[in-house]
Amino acid sequence: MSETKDIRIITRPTKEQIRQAQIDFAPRCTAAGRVNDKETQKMVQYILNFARKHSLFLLAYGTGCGAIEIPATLTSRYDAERLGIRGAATPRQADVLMITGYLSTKTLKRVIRVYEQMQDPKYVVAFGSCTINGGMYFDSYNTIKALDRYIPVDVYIAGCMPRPEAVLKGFAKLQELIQNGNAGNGECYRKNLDWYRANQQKVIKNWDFPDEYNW
Amino acid sequence: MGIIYVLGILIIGALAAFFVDDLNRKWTGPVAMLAGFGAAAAFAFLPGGIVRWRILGFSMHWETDALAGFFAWIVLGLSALALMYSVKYMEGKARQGYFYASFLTSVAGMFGVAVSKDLLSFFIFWEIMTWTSFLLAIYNAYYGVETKGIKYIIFSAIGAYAMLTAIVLALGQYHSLEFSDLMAAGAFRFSSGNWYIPVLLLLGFAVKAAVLPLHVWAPAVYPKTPMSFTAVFSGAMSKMGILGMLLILTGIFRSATGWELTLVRWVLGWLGGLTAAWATLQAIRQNDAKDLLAWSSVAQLGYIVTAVSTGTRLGLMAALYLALLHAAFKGSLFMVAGAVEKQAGTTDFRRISGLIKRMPWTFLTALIAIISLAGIPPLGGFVGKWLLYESLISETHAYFLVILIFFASTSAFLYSYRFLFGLFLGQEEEEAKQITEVSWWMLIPMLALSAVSVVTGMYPGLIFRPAARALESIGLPAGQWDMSILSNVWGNQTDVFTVGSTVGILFVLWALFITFKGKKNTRWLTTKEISTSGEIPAPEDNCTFQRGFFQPFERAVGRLYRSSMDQLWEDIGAALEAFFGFIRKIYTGNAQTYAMYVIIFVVLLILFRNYIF
Amino acid sequence: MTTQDIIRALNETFELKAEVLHGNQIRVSMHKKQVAPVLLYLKNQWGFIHLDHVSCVDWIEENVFELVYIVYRPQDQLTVLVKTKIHREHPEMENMEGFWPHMRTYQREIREMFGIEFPGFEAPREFILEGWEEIPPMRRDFDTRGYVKRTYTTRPGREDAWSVREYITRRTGEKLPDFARKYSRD
Amino acid sequence: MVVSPVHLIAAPLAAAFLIPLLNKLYRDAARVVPGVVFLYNLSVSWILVNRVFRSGPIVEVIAGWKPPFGINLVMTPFSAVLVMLVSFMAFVIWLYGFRFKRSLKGGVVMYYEILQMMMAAGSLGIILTGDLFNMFVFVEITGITAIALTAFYRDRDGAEAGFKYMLLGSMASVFLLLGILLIYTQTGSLNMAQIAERMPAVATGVKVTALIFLLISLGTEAEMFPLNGWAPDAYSQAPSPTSAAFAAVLGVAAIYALARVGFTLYDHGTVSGFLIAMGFLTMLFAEMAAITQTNLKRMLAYSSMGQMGLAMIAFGIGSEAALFGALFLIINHAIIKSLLFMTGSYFIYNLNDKRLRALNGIHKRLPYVSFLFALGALAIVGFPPFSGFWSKFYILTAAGAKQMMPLIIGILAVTVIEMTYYLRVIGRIYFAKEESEPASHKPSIQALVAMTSLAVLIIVLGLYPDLIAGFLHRASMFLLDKQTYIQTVLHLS
Amino acid sequence: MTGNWLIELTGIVLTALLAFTVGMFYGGLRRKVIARAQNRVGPPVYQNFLDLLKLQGKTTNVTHGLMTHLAPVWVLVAAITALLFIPVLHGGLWFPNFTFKGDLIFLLYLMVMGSLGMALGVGETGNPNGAIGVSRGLSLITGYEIPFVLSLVAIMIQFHTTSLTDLMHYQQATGHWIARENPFAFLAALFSVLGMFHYSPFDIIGAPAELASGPMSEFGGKYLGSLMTGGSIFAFVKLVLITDLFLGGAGHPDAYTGAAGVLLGLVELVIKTFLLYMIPVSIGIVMPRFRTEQAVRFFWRWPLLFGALGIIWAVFWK
Repeated sequence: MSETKDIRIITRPTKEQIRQAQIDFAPRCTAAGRVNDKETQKMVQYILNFARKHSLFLLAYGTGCGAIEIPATLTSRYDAERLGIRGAATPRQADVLMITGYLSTKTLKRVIRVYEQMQDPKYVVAFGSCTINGGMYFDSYNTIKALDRYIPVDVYIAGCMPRPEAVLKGFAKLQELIQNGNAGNGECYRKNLDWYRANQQKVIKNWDFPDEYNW
Repeated sequence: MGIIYVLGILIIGALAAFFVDDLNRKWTGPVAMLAGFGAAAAFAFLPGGIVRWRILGFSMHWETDALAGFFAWIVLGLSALALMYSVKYMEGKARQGYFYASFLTSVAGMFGVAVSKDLLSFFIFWEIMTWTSFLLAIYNAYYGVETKGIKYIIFSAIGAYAMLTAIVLALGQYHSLEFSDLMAAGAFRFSSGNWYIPVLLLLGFAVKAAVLPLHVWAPAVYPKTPMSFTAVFSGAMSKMGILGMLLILTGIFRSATGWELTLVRWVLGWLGGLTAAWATLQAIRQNDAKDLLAWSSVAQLGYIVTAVSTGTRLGLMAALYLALLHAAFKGSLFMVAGAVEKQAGTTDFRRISGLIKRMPWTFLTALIAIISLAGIPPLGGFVGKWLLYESLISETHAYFLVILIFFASTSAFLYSYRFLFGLFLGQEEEEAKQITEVSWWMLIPMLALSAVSVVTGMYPGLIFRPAARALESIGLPAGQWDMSILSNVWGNQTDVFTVGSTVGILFVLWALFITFKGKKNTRWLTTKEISTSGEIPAPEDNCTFQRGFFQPFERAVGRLYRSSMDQLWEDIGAALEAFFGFIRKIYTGNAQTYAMYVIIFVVLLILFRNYIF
Repeated sequence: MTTQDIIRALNETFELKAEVLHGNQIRVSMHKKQVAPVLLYLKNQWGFIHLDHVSCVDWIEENVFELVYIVYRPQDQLTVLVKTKIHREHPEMENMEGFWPHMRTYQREIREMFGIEFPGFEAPREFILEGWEEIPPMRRDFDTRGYVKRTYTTRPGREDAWSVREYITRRTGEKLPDFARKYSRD
Repeated sequence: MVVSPVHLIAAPLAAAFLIPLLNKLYRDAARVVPGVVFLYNLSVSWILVNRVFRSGPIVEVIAGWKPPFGINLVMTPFSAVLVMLVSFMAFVIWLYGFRFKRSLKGGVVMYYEILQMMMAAGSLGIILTGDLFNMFVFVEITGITAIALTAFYRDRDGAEAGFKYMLLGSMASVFLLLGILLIYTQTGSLNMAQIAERMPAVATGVKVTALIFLLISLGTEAEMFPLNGWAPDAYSQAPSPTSAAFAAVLGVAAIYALARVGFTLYDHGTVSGFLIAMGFLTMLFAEMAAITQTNLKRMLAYSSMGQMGLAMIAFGIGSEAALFGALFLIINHAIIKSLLFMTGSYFIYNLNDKRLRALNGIHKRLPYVSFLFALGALAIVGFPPFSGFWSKFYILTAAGAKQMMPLIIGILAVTVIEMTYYLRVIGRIYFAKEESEPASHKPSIQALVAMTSLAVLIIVLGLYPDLIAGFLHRASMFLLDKQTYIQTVLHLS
Repeated sequence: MTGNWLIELTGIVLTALLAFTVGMFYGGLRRKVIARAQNRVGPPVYQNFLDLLKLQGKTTNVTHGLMTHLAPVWVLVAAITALLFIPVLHGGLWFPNFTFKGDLIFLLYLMVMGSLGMALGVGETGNPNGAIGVSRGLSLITGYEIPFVLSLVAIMIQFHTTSLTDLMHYQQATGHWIARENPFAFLAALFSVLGMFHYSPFDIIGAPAELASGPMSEFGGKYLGSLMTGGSIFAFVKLVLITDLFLGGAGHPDAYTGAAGVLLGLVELVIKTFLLYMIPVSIGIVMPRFRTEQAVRFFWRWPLLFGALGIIWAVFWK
């Protein structure tokens, strides 16, 4: 109870501090797999990235309230399919993992599993405040507070909940990242697996993942 | 004299196996196997010749013409391989001497049926093969003795005695039992006044060939018999019924037209088609590999019966071709079931799955055999299907029958897949991890039989030519046959060699492509690591979809599944038993009653003496 | 069959103090030993065939858990709240999974979230939480905030969020009572 | 020493009377003497059979009275075959019964052997005699001994069975006597040849009445439906060798007598329909009763009745082929059914339980006996290549020659029933779960020899029926040839 | 067969490429059409190429065993082999490939090969959704194959041939489409086409919401890409088959030859197949999904009746 008294003095960090803290928060890899030194392969990479950015198979993991925004995004009114975004049924086929809202620790386990089962290059779009900093569940004993501690996130879409327009904006950002070769952190996840595993194990109490990382 | 040698080798082998078993159990199987291969070798290398002898005033005539040779090869070849398979399959089982003695005697019976050229020796060998197979059918059946085995023998007896009735009637009428004499006298024609002779004979053959209302014994008995014999049981013995039909119907076929031919085509053809369809529907709902194969055998025999009933060039060729090929692939499939049973202890789909990694060679055999069974092009089974359809469409104009057959054969995909999936695919059981591949003694026969399907897929002419000779030998239309080009009466052709090579080349190319593209980054997972909903299956969980596999299909078929031919026969059997029990009460065990019977009998006799004497 | 009849019947049969809460809601409190007979009585004699809910409240100040069994009669939309209080030390309640099938769910939840034991109740212990090692999280003496701090990494920039309650009390000028302060999350 | 048919009857009779004396001299005489006598009979019949087939029928005159006046014995090829069979079977059954007899006390053995020998003598007498009244006497001898043997165990069931047998047997005797009386009043003769000669002159009414009486009485002995109520009890209660003897000795004699009456005294055409119908009914009801039995010996007894029915059908068809089949069937039946009774008795002896259920899995304890039983069962149902097939096939052929399709189908349908219950028993023996305790009684050497020789016969006759086909053809032709019989007997010189 | 293996090989490659391109574009068009019907803009027409490129460009792939590994190969081989035995244009205009070496019954069986091979691969993954999808798919085959066979048998007996080229020759020579000569058979075949394309209301196999795309659920990356390729070629195969059988095929060697003829023929082919393709597509837009047994029973009712009528028509056709 002693520390509670200290917290009453409220100090707002500066934006610069926040940005610095966020950069230190999770490991960020340069998108190593996609920048090739060979000049001849750059064209190939460009074409592939073009295809990738226009063909995003979306695995919407409807964890929280945000799941309701996905149908709106995909159907006639906002028509995400014109950007090449369409639903995928299983992680094996999907390119984008979309986490829509808060994640309880029990669900986190499944999400990690799903993420690991997706094929490279794979992207994660986190959706809503809850995935960024816990949102309204900031002090819940059973939801995680920051998704990128557990799996690498490419794009955060802020809001509670973000409207479909915001979602589309997020996807546009993702496409931009893909074209530049800055998205898709599967490689990074694999490289920093120990760090991620440590974080995951801290939260997930009954840890029964296979020892080896399965693709 | 080859016939005598073959029979002699088989009988001596049977006796030897019976007695060797008492001396040293280890040698029983090899001795029997030697006898099996010895018989095949004797048949291959010694001239078959003609054997005639007289017994009790009846002449017996055995001859190895081309037809007999064709069927004898089915019998001897399959049996030799099955015996080789038995050596390890039966290892550690009780009563091996009994098993092998019955097996070899049964083979002798089948061989005898194949070479018999008169009805009496045909019948004698037929009966020998029947009761020996009965002894084998009840080998495993600790609980089924009173029901399943008896069902078999009752149906066999009905068939055999129908034959016997026909034989004695024919003997009384024509004073000869030689096929050639009877054929010449027109004994097998429906128009001959003795129309019941061919009908009764066909009834007898129909039982063995498991044609529709008389098929119930086959699904009951095949799964209960040791698998190494079931291979022969289904592969070779049922073909004897086909041989009989062929022999009987020859006279009608030769006459080319006429109402008799139409009758045969309609009745027998539709019976065959209905058998195929019904048995296929039944096979789809089975949950045990052995039951499934048993029903599948019935269905395949239905095709062959339909093919025989056409009596045309393509149809008869289809019958003989399918007879041989069915022996090959169904033989290997039953062997596969036996191998799985031996290694895993059960063939129940609901209790095992995912054996492909444990028994890859067995799976390969099963795959080839199943593809052949389903009639998918590059393998041999397709050729048989092609011949059958072309015959029905272009030669006999049985348009709706062909649809029925096609329905059966399309539905056959369902159980074909179920067999492979149920045993070999799906997630691996944790306790199945220690299952190993069977020994080469069992694999070699299985693979050899599968090889038949592969080779005939490219070169069906290898079977066409002996089959055509066989048909010519009894004066049926055979025609010219190319090595790999099939052609129907309208001149349309299918070149199976081109098909096979195209498929083969493309397959290899694409397989190489898909293997070497991104080979480094391709990871091979276990079947436990499936993607659904992110849950990690516990090691003891098995997610394989095995129960009610074709439930939607069953619902679509609906009411048809509720009726059961088996139940009908069982009801009849129960009613008869009750009736016998009632009749038995005549013998009351009471002396007064018996005395009363005597008095009443006397009185009746005296009263009606003028009518009686 | 009216509300009064039920109240009278309950009062007479079990010597309870039943009362009308709202128009069609009856509240009745009793000793925990009486809960099972009363529920059965309501279910069988009065047609309360549906169990609406079982809820639990942690009255940490009184050192009791209050269990509320809400049963419902569909004919006239009548609800009875059967309340009982059990001691917080070694809390135990009678296992009533046989009364309604879905009683299992509520009991599992209450057992997991409050640690109330139901002797003879053999459902799996893990329900919503996985691998939980602390005291049951819905108890008010569970230090949620401490737990969150220990377990989760929070993104920087939301430190102020921790003192929301403090802000509220300050703004409204309320004073937190002592007992509340004692178990407050701050 | 010159042998004659008389020896065949006289030797066992004499021995039967002498046994009590001999037993005083040598304690085990009762065990040994019958064997010697039967062996003697066997050799005599062998010589006689050869003589008959070489040089025609033998007519033996007793005490110098020539036919038709005296008692005479006639040995035609037909009776010769049966004499041979009965002698052989009697010997084999004695051999088999050796062990059985050892379990009895000395005095009892003596009675048993006396009865057994008298039954054999009576049966041989029925087959050999040419005199109708003489036949009655022999029938009585056989009947009385058989009744005594049925009740041999002197327990309640045995007594009941014996009583039933006695009741029906005595009624049969009465009718036989009545028939003989009627015939005698009309023809004035008891010699069968002479009766046959004079029969056409007799008024039809009387003739038919006499025939009915004869058929009733002989039908009772030959287990014709519905006169065969005695048979199941008698077969199942008699000592085991006796059961075999009932099938192999008594049945043979009875069916012979029936055939003799039908074919010689009367015209075959008169009785043809009756025999076929009654034979079929016998067979049908017997097999239907057999399939519901739970007792092994009763099942075998009903099966015997079925076989007798089939033989009657064959005699009813009456063509040469049918008679051949009938003879073959009688031989087969004697051999196979004896084998079945012998092996079955061993099961019962070991299990102390006559029920079929007790047989479950017995092959582990009595492998050889089980094997023989299975062999016998397969043979009697008529599976090739065993001998049973040929007799059935020949009878069916005969029916087929006359285009009797319903009959053929009927016979075969009944055979399906027969097959069912026999194969069920085989299934029980070999494949059912074992329930009972280990065996205590292995078969004795003598029994093994007896059973094995029968089994060998089954297989040999099955594989090479031509071994006896010649004899049977001659015998069946002679039975049909009534005139030759009359001439041979009456104009002996 | 022209005898020159180089030309033959070129023909095979070109035919496959044609089928691939057209099939992929049809897939894109379908998506576009569905989008327009739903008042959406929809993806570009070339969207399927992008999807395929992306799938082939995946840097990691997983498989569950040899059968799974080879499952796309089965599909592709079946599709291309079937393609090689079907005449694309009327005689002489396009490479004949193996069109004279296989007849309709052979084609009928060949077309099942891919599905069965795929089913085996799906089975090995151990994914229950896949197995359920296979079960449904096989059940559906028993449904739509029957009317299809009925219609094939009808035209076989009507024209006394089982060869596709013969049928095309007939239509070319007389100028009468078989769809006119035997309308019932055409109708039955059309119903089967609905089933063959697995679009609504017969999309029970891969039903995404029920089965997580069913048989496909374990395939990703290059495997899914190959399956997509095979599926596209196969769609073209089915369309060309029906066009050749009933709609007179494409190309007029009597009127035009050379490059212009080929071009015109291809245009005609594309128009015909596209119109044909729009039938299942447009029905799929408006229809909800059948249950499996409903789907199978649907085919066992009206289409079966039409097929039977087709046969009767053929028997009495003069």
